[in-house]
Amino acid sequence: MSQVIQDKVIDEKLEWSRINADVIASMQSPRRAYWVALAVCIAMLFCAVAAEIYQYKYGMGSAGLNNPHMWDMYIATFVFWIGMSHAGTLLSAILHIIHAQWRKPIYRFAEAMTTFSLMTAGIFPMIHLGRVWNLYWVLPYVSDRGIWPNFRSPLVWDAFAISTYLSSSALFLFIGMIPDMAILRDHTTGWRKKFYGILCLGWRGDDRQWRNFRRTYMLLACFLIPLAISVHSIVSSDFAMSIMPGWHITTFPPYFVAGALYSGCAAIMTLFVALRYFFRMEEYMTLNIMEKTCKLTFAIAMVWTYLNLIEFAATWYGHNIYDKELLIDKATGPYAAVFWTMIFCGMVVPFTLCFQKLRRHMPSMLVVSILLNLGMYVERWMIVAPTLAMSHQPHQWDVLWGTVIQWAIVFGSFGWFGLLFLIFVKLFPCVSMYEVKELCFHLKHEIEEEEHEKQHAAKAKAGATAGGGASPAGNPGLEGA
Amino acid sequence: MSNHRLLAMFKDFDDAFEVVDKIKGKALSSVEIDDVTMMSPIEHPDIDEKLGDRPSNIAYFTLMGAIFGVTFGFFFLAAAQASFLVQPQGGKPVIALPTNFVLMYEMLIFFAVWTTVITFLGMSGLLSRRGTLYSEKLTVDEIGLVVEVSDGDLESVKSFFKENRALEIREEKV
Amino acid sequence: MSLKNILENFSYYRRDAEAGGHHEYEHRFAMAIDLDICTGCNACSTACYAENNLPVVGKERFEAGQAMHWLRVERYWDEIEGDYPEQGAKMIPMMCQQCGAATCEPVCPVAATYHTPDGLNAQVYNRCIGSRYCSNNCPFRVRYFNFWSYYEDSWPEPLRMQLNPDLSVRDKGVMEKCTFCIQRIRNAKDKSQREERPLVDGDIITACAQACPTDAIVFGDTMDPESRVSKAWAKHQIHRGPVTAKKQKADEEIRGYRVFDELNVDPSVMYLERVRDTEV
Amino acid sequence: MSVKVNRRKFLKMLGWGGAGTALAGCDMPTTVTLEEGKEEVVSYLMPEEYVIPGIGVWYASTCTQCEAGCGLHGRVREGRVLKLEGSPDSPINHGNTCMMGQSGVQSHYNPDRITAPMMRKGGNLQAISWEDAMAELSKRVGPSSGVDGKRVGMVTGTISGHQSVLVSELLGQLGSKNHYVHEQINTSVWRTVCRDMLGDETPKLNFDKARVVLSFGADFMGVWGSPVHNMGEYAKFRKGAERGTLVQIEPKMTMTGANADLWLPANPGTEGALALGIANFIIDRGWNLVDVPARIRGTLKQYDLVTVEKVTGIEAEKIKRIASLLSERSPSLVLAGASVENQENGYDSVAAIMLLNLIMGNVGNTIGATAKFAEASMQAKQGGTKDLLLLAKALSDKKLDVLLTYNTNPVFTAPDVLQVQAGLANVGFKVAFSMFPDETTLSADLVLPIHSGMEDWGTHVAAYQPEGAVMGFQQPLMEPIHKDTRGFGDIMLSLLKLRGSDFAKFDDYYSYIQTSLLNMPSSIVTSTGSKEETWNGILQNGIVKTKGTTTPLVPKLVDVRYKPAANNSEYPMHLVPSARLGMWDGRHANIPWIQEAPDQIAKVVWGSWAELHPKKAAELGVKNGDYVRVTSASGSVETQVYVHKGIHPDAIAVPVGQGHEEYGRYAKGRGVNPLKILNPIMEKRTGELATYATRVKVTSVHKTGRLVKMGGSEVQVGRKFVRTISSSVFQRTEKEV
Amino acid sequence: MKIVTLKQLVSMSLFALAVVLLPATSFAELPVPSHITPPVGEHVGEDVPQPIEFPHNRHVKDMKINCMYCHTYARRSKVAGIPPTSKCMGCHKMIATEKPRIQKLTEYWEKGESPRWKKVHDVPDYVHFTHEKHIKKFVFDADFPVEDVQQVCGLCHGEVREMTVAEKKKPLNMGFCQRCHEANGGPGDCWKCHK
Repeated sequence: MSQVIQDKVIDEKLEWSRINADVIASMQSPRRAYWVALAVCIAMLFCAVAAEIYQYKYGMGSAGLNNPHMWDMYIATFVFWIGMSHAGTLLSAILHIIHAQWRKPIYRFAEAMTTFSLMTAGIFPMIHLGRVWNLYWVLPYVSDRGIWPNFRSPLVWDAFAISTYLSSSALFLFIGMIPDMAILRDHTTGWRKKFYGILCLGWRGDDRQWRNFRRTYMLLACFLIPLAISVHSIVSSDFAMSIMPGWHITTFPPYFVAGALYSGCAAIMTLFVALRYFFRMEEYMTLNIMEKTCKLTFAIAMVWTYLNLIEFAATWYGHNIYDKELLIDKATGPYAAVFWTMIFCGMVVPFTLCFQKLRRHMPSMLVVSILLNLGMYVERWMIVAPTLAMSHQPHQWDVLWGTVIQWAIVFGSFGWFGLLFLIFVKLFPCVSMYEVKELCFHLKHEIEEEEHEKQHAAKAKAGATAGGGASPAGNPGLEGA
Repeated sequence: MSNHRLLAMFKDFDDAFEVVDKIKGKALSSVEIDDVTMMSPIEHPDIDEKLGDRPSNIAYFTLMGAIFGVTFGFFFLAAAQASFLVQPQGGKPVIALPTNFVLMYEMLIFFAVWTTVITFLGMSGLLSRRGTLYSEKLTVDEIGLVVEVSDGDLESVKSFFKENRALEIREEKV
Repeated sequence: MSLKNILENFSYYRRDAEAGGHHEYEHRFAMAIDLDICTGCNACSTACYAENNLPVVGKERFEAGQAMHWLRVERYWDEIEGDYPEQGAKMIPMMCQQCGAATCEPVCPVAATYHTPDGLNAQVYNRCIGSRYCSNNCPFRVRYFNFWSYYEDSWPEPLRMQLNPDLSVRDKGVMEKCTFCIQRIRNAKDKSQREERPLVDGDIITACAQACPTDAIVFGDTMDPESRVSKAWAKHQIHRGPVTAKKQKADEEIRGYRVFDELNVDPSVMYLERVRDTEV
Repeated sequence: MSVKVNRRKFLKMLGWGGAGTALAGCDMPTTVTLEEGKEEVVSYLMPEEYVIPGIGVWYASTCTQCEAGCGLHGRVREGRVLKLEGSPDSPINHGNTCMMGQSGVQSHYNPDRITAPMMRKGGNLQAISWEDAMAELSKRVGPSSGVDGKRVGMVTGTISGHQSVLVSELLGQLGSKNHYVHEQINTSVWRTVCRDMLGDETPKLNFDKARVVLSFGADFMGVWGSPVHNMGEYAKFRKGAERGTLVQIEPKMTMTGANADLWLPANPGTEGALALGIANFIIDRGWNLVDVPARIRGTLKQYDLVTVEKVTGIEAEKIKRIASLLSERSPSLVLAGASVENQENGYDSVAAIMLLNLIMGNVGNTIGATAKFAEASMQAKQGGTKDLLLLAKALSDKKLDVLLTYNTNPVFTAPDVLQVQAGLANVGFKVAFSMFPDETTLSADLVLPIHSGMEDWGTHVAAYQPEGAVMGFQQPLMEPIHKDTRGFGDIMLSLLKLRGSDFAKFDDYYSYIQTSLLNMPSSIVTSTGSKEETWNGILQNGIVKTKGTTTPLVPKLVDVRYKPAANNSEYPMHLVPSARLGMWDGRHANIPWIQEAPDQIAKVVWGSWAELHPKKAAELGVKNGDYVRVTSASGSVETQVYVHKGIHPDAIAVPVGQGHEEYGRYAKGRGVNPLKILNPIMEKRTGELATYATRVKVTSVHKTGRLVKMGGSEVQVGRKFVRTISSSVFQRTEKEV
Repeated sequence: MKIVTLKQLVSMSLFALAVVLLPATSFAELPVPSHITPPVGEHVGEDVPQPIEFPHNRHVKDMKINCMYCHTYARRSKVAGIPPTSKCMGCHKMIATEKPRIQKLTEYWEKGESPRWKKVHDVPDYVHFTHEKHIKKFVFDADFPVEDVQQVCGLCHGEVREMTVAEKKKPLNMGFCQRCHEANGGPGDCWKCHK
């Protein structure tokens, strides 16, 4: 079999009308597991809401925070969700720019994941604020009191970066969905028809629209990539701009970006398996796509591993005593178990992705991807907590494991994300229909072309054989010797 | 003057492109290639080649948005900092350039993205009224070709359509 | 107009700490704490509780690490091989060091902490939104956060009547820290203005310095060359500003030092090394 | 304005809103709604010229938190006392305060103060009116009560000044000689030795003249004598032309020990042997500045280095070094404190220690005479634990019908074996004059709530008078917070008036002390100016300087019959019921600031703990936070362990002050009281309770918890927060410039 | 260095707005002292019933008593202070003793109690405001005639001479203070006013 056929990510012979029908059907009647997942998410969210109400009423002390641990899991979780949001951009923008066709069936949910994990992430700084009712003070607005936010603070950068990223990625997601909205408008009934009729903004699919669409989509993709990188660099600045050991590290921005892409890819793998099952998407989310995702994840995992080791090495060779002792404490101190979990899940587990059999085995991939995510979560925690626990001032050393309130909120954030995501995939096609059509169209042509060439080559070969033993490219003399 | 609009539906792109080629080749008096609009469920890569050079100017607006964002960013921040008297912090200057660069960068992207999107909505005729010449099959797998013609060329265009296996032809008066 | 302002005063707005800062300091309050005569008796800390409306948090919250002692007397043991700490314990009163180039200031998202013309590290309680970044970025860990509404149960009637009306009682969600007794500074300034005379050394004394049974804490203005604290700083060869080659001590054996001077934060508290007679 | 006008009138509190009282500074939501007409403003009725709302006024007074008698300045604003500072005029504290003095306001504003008289009815204390209370009192101790004066007793803490006069008068009137003065934290043995060997109970200790201070367990900066004064002197001792060297020998590191240049734990109870060993070595080398009679020489001979090393556990090399230090850097000052005094052999050990002062010629040099207040009846009556034993005996022997208690809490401090609580049942009528519902107060039949030190008038003559004989003057800093409390002096006066006396002419205690102070004979004060001026001067200074009487010291060597404590195999460990500045004997346990203030050494808050040496902890298999049971022959307590090296391996220190069964919300039911398990061992020569002589065994109870203490790391991990240089460098860089 | 900024633009526009929105008042207003740029802002106060309905108008307008005669602490302390009852009684032992309000006051005096006045003008607890400094700057240091002090007081307290019991006429919020501080060169340091 040829390379194209062997690698083909989708059956090119899919009827276009079937693509429409399948995707629409999936939105209307998912498997029961979907509803179970939805219920679980709501329950999780409920825990978090209850915990947050308590915390709001009584103060941050209920989260168990204390003098050295002014930040803890909330910020770690914030970084985790921000990180996860990078996968959508990666799959959709970067792979779009480099024309990787296989992204097409799965980029939609990855982008949705971006938006929703950003929405989850954005909540955490609020939950974590002591006086959240004054949150708007972070925004630059003209006030007769003559006061402004402090633009020097990385937290204000965060506010700028997150709002830019959230609006841009939401727009990117929306723009990319317009042609699909038109499909849904044309092929659904009832409220859905009206709903999509509004959202498709009057898309007809004429050449002018397609042309501008392509241009816009490309421009947005181009902006989204540096934006995504800047967002996570800025999040890393929350730490890197400080003076604390274990935070004030030059490699933090790229390290964070790599970590973000890593956790994002891992999350895509998880959701890939889940959606494929929930919505019976086996034909669209094919194993070949999974394989490619796995390979990409592996590559990024290695980048992250490298940067992580570089960070350790830099700390070690930098010989700043505070940093160095902290590193030793991380590996041997009270957080050692967590630290080694991070090393195992982040650096060792990805090697399972080298095995094709495992890559094509969905349950294994579910487990692996969850392990990778766990590794990435504890990585964030390992950034935030040990520095606070063992910073410059030994008198204030303390180890914190958080209270029920804190855990409930962190746990519930997964429910919140899941809820948003599950509602999204129920309302909007999680597979981009028009792009799958494009994919089939191009694939068909490539295969035709290839077959054409093959026939051509076969003919030429036949001709050459018929024409005698003379080989124009060969060097019989040498070969004979 | 063109006073008719015709919509023809085709099974695949090749049929539609043949019609376009014919319209280009025959040089009908009232039909220019610019009068032809092609509607499709996906974007065919050769569409530009076939329909001729139809520019899209979104990028210029994006550039404008970006430039505005970065300049506004700097002056907005600097003005706020210079008028906010409680800025002596950590021994840093009042107008702190490194931080402003970071925020300018964000504002560049913010404004660029929004201008791009707004321009896109305007330029591609979204949010405007749809003509009646539309078929729901366009979002399945059929290709539509809309041609604006005058009375004289109406029949010849129709015949092109039929010759090229048009599945359906609709017509409306302008 | 703003534009004009920016352009005309650009260089002024660009002055940083190394260039002398954009501040025209009126005072630079500082301390000198002699660890040789500091006995670690805790009078300063209690005086601070009394002066600054510090809440008593109770056992459970103390255990959770949520105590609010702006001034804490840290006690360290020697890392020794022998059976006994023959040179006693090491005590150090640790409060906000009012750093000249404070790391807590630039990270506050709402500018609730900033540097005053008195050289103090101000915390504006009612501006604080509780992001707690400042505390995270403080190498001395001397910023305390109101994790709970402490005022609700710290001062049952009639204890409440003891509260000092010269400063706020803080509610939950607000960061707070040692202010070098800003209310005393303010009162002393008001008094000197009322009496139409300049502020002199000794007009202001912080609660801790006033209580100290051994007078180990000396408080004053380093801009006043005649003040006791200026003289102590000069005698012990500690200079304001980040440590540069020029500003290094000429004699390393002179006792003055600032904690974490190597971090270049320019603390306003000079400690004098503890002395032990090693010959006995 | 006439002197006679009761000044309290002007101290009326302003309303809360009076002048910008800050409460709950940052309430949510942030949009502060300042509703009009919600807060009240109350104006003064008739203010003094100098009282301005919004500006604090300082009044002078005297601290009543312990017996040292420090001068205070109280900041009063809008009629409320806000802050206490030391009075710079006071020769005792020179403007400084300790944490107890600082917490005076919390004692005064304490939420658990008794607000009304209470009477035991049907087994329970019930609130009654003052009229009823006074009627009851009159019924029981009045002339018509038929009470036998000899069967009336009074227990107080250290008492002085006019209060003391009134108490003596009252007891005299009744014909009682049973005045028990009980102080758990005392220097009784030291005082006795000083009396015997120097001729003065409270000689002046000139720390500033000493080049070396050798302290055997005297926590002079913490709970020994006059701590604030001593700390001031200590600073001078360190800052003098030559930095003084402090050597501390004690079983458990106290705050003073923490500041020592050399800290050593001798085997508990053998400090006397160590002192004798040092003396022997000095005399052997001929370093002594004063000759020693042959008989004493003979005793000393037994204490050669080898023996002493064996007995005390202190290396011979170290003993030599201490001895040579005393001789090289004379004059020195040698002190003895609780851990030495309160042993069975306390007197002899202290005498042995005092011997060092004598042979090194310190007497008259670093130890001088003090001025005594000329009027003996107003001098401080100092107490100890001897009176506690006497009281316990009187109680069990049913020798008392009426017992008055004031300013002391014997039910809390007495060991269980003395059965004070049970003995009180034998007393027909018990009256407690108290601010707080502590153990003793709640055992009483009649509880009379008294004013706090910030509400009452008073005079205090400190026991230790370092600079001339002064009387501390205490004036109210504000109106009484509770309307149903009365001054102790006022109650005493009305009791005295029951039988009619010279005191009938005084309306109240205020007029009594005012008249008394203004009419002091010229032998006591030199009065200048009018009475009004004098009185204003007293009000302003908070101090009355008097002509004291000074008698020179007469050093006298006494025979030392020192005998080390015997070993005890069943109870191998020594219990150290340590006290600290702040908690004192437990009287401040209900002050939240004191509870929250960490112990100076262990840094533990809000509870009890037991200090153990790492060696011992390893033997027992316990670590920080684990619970151990400390058992003596008289009982046991269970508490958490704090392990550190600042303690003798054979000693376990359990701090005194916690373990209240009553008292207020902050103290009650918190921690354990080591005093309860003390064995009834007496110091042989003085009859004091030997509180440090109890032997215990320690067992792990295999339970663990988190020790609530301040501080994460116990060491600096090389971070150089506290840097140390050697004295010689210091001498070179700072003293010789 | 003259800084005209966004902030001032805003305050100017607010001022303009206030001018437009202000109802045209016909009665003679207090003149604004020429050396002060007045603070801008209006507030509609509530009626606060007081224990004694003290007629400010009678004392200020009719009797021409200086503000600082009664509020004597204003120039010496941060609070202006409610006059002590002894001050009231100084006059009212003789004057107008038959009036019910005065009788009520006398009743208080004889009982030895102070009336419990309701606070009308207040700043939040975290604000340090001092009357003393404002009076020093705008009256004594500016050589402003002390007898006209009500013009200065009126900038923040409104036309008290027209009121019986005091009514809040100015917002007394941070914007109000801030604009005046900028216009009159008051301190811009947070800790000058926040505690």
